[in-house]
Amino acid sequence: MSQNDGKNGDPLVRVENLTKHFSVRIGAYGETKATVHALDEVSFDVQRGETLGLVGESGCGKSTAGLTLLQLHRPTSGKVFFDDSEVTGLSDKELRPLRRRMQIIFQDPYSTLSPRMTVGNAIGEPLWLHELASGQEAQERIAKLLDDVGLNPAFAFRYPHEFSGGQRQRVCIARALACEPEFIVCDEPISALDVSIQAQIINLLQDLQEEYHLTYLFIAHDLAVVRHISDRVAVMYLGRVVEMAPKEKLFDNPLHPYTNALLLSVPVPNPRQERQREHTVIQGNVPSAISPPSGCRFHPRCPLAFEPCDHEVPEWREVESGHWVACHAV
Amino acid sequence: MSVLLDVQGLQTRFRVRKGYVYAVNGVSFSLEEGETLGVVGESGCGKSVTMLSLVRLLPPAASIENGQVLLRGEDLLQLDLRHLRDVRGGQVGMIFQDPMTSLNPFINIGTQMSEPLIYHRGMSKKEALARSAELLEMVGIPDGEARLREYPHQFSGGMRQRVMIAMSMSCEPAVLIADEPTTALDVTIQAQIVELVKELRDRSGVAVIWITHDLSVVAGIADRVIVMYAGYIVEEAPVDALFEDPRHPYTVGLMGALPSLEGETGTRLTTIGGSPPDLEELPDYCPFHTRCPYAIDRCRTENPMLEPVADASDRGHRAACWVDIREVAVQSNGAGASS
Amino acid sequence: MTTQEVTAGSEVDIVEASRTNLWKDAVARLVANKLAVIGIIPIVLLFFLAVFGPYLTPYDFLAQDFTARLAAPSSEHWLGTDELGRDVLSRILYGARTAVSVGLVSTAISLIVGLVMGSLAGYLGGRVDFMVVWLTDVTRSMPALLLAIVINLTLKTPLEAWMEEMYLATKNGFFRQTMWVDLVLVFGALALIQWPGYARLIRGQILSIRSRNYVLAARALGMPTGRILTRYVIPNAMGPLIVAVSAGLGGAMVLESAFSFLGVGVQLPIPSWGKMISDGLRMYRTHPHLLAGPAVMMAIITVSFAWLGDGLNDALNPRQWGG
Amino acid sequence: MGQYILKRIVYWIPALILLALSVYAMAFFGAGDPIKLMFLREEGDVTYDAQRLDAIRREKGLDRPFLVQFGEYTWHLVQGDLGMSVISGRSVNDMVGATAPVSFQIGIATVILVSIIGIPLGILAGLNHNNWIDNSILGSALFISGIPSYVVGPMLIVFMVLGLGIMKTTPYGWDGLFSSKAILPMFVMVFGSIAIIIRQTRSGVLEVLSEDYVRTARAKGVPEFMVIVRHMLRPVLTPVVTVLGQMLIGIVNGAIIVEKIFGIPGLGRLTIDFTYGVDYPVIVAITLIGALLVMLLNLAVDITYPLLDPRAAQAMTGVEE
Repeated sequence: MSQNDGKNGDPLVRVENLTKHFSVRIGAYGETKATVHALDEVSFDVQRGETLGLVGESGCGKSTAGLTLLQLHRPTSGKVFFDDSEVTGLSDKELRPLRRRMQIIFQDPYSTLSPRMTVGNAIGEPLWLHELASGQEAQERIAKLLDDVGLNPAFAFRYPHEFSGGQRQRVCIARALACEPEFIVCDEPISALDVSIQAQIINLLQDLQEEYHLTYLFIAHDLAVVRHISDRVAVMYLGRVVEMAPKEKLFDNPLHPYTNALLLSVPVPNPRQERQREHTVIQGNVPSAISPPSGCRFHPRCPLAFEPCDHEVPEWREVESGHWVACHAV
Repeated sequence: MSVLLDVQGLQTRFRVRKGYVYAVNGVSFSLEEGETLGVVGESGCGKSVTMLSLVRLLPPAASIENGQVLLRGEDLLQLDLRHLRDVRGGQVGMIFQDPMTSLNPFINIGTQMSEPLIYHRGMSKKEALARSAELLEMVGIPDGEARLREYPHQFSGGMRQRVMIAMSMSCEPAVLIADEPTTALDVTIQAQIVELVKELRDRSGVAVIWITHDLSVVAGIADRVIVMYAGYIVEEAPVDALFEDPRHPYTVGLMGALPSLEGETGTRLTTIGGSPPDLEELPDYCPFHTRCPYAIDRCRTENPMLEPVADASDRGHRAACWVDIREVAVQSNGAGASS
Repeated sequence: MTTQEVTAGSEVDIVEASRTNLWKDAVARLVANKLAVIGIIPIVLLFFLAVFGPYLTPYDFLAQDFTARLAAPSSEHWLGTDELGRDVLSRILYGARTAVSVGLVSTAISLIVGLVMGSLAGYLGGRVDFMVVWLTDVTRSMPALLLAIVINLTLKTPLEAWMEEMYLATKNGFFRQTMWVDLVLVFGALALIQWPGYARLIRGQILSIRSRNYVLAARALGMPTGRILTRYVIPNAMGPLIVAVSAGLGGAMVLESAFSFLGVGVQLPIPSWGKMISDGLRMYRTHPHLLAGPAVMMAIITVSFAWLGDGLNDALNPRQWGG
Repeated sequence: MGQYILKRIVYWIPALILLALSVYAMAFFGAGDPIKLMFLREEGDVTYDAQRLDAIRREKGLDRPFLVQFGEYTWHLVQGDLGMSVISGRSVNDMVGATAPVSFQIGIATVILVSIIGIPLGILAGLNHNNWIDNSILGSALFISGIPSYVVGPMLIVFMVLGLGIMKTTPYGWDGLFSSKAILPMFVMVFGSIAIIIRQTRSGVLEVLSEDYVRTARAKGVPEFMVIVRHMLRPVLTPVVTVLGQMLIGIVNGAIIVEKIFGIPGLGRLTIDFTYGVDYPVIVAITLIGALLVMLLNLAVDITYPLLDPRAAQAMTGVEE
């Protein structure tokens, strides 16, 4: 794994001011038109070979970030570069060769596999699609991929409903790997799984990263998992990235008050420590993404909020090498 | 302290297409007055079914086959439905996992909150509403009176769980059963809810059964912890003893599988291979043996009972395992007997 | 890389016996449903009779026997004869042919139209979708029988006149058979009544399947729309479509007979059960056998379709899949 | 809300116009020449006289282009004038006015009966899921839904007259809704529509029974009767509203058949009586009334449904990209 601190390195993926708004209708008769600010002016990069963790609470736009990055949602504005070439604005057809190189693993392994397709066919689709292998060779590739993700190659002829959640997630990983991708967006790949299965999948992802030199954008809400698997971590709140740093810096020295609050909220699996810990929980709820607060979006819940916070959007700046933050109080 | 709730040999199974699934298999435990008991296990381990069995709130496919549930000496499993209703919501309050679906979307909060007060306390609708408004303020929802007229969808997830808590605590129950109350919530909201329940518990002295799949949450709130696997209690211990000196391989595995917010990060997580079983018959083997790195021959032929562990620091520390895992050199992870 | 450690035990939880595919599962569920199985028998019989029935009876459905008019059921005429001395059983068997052929043809037409319109709406969205939905709403707000009456009333005369003209011009015997006009009108009315149902079903299936994660995953793989349609949408939409087609087939037969009952369906000499029922009703006091035969037959077939449809719905209900 | 209603009306009005246009066009171009029919009604000389025909045609304005005539028809329609019957020469308004009340009575009585019988049966079946009560209710509903009314009606007559001998004469005609003659037709009508309501209610109950909030109500110690009445009834009945449109279409269809079988002088009977002629003003009028009814009901369902579900007020719909 690369030990890049994120600056002037070798970015595989670069996201510049990525914005995604959805228009919705609200009300019994859909009478009110509104805009959901799912993603606003988000910028980050993912270095070749690293894992960038993207954390935040539900509705903060982290999954939208992943899908928009991959052009599965078309961005409202902003740019995405993959391997130094811009992918935003490309047609579906132009994207096709790039899709092979960037893949995604979804949260819910139950809905990500067609119930009418055998596991082998599901994994074989990308081989056929990108003309990577055919015939006997394809069968061998499928067997190898199943073996890679820790499944018996004989399972290729079975249907998804015969598998447990963890096994389905392995199949999804195998399908993503079949493309021989360089970059994988892992969109909460373990959230739907039990604790003991989570650890299996985390280890598998790490092993595969090493073997195939993969680059991950790892989206999750579980801070401990993100800390375990990531090299660098970005924290999102209501459609904006508020802090990004190498994980040691972020977890040992969080600068943004939201990051700090998030860390304090996570329970620790140690009863003695829990009893001694201060329990200052942040109050209130995440506001709606339809009418996000002005200025810094965290200011209504922020213990440090002061004069400029409610009207001035804090600048996204690098306070020390590789440590980015958007806060007036820092 | 005296025993408030005593569960003996509880057994619950589900009828499925091909036969039965054994969800709870002879579970025995007790809860003392004012105590908080954490119940931990993965999905399908029987933890929720156990707690729903206590007040017989099971889905139609489930049936309680055996056991006793003594609440202050009275067996809830023998009680007729009318008296059981007095227990539900009166002596036993419950909160559930998903606050989005646990409140009726068609009825306003005031009506829903006043129900237990009307049925258990004999209050008039007006009195019940006034009390409900107070209760809302107590759980941190300001302007309670106005909000009583609102419907559940007008509340956020965390707020709805607060409403559930206020409602379940309204008749000052002796036991509060919390079935994964924070699983559907974000981590900052989870922290708020945990703090709220702790505060209410300390103020009212209610005994709490807190069901969760998250060991970390239990560490912060429970006095004693039960670990369940495949419908069995595999380990039971005071919270400190459990975390410092776990004796069942499954508990050990669960702890190893948790990534941590502190310490080294370069390490690999230890894992438990495979996935938990659905028992289609009562096993004459340890249900964990296929995933257990310590398994010996006996595990395949005899199902261990929950027994006090050897030289425990606490007398209440029990585990169901044939092996004293401290004496066995830890083999390579998970490559146990199953290969 | 050692994947062995993470997989230890993972093979244990797939029991060999669970090796099934979803279609086999559905068939097993269907066979387990007693009513559905009972329902299949008369339907299979009906199709059999539609093909071979006319060859099985000793009488031509048109053969008139004036010596045996309005005869009660006997060993010679099991279900008796009508006022022209025609064997009722033969006519019922031939009526099966009318019911089945009208059902099959009209279902095929409406299915094709519905598939095309529904796919266009579901896939193109926007204005096309709005127009198709609107059209289906308009059509569906017309009560079926009124629609059939209007069509029959207004189009029958000109079509017959056209046939007559064609006959005079070509001297082709085909154009003398005015029953084709009836058939075309009935097919047309049924197709018009039934296509919106299929269109809405297909549209709904496409919209719902398109939002599933497995389609998103396929798009992430760079799969072209056409292949997504054939590999993901169609196979997953088959279950509800089979249920709908079975219901539609039964519904078409019921409607065809209703048209005949009201006198806007297939006219004599082709026997239709609906027409036989309405004729039977006129003389039920003196000759109840004329009513009983076709009415009982109709009841058996329609109830069978209801049972089979219900069984299919249970067997193919997507809510029971997975998990 | 006003805006929404306007939108729905704008949605349905072109539908009505399209229907009127296509039915009128079919009649205009298809129904053959109505002049001869009119001519036959003219007094005196009945010999075929092209000049007189043209004169009548001109006089009636039937020589004008299609669209002009359609426009005029629509204009009259908007003013509430349905035109004149070609065959009888009577005003269609009178004919409809004489028959419509009978059909409406039957229709409304059917909806009421079906609801007060079907909904409790559906609830009963749902609450007794998979035991004999459920099986027999659902089984009967399935059976009933299978048999078409043109089979039920005649069989019922045979049964009453020949089988039981309760009735001396064939039930035929109409003495009002509350007369004994209405019993059999109403039975057939209810028979034809009740299965939909039973099944919808039953599946609603099954769905709601597995809802978490029903468990919550029980966990609070709410008596079972109140759980059903307060916590289950509304969520079960709300979606039933949506099958009303479907039911109404069934009722209109059923009424046509029932009115024919039992000789009831309603709109359906009017339709059938004029089927063999080319009396298109009558047919166009009845068709439009039938469609208008269904569309109005759909409009009403569209508008009221969101009012019944408190969640709808904040529902977010139509996420567009």
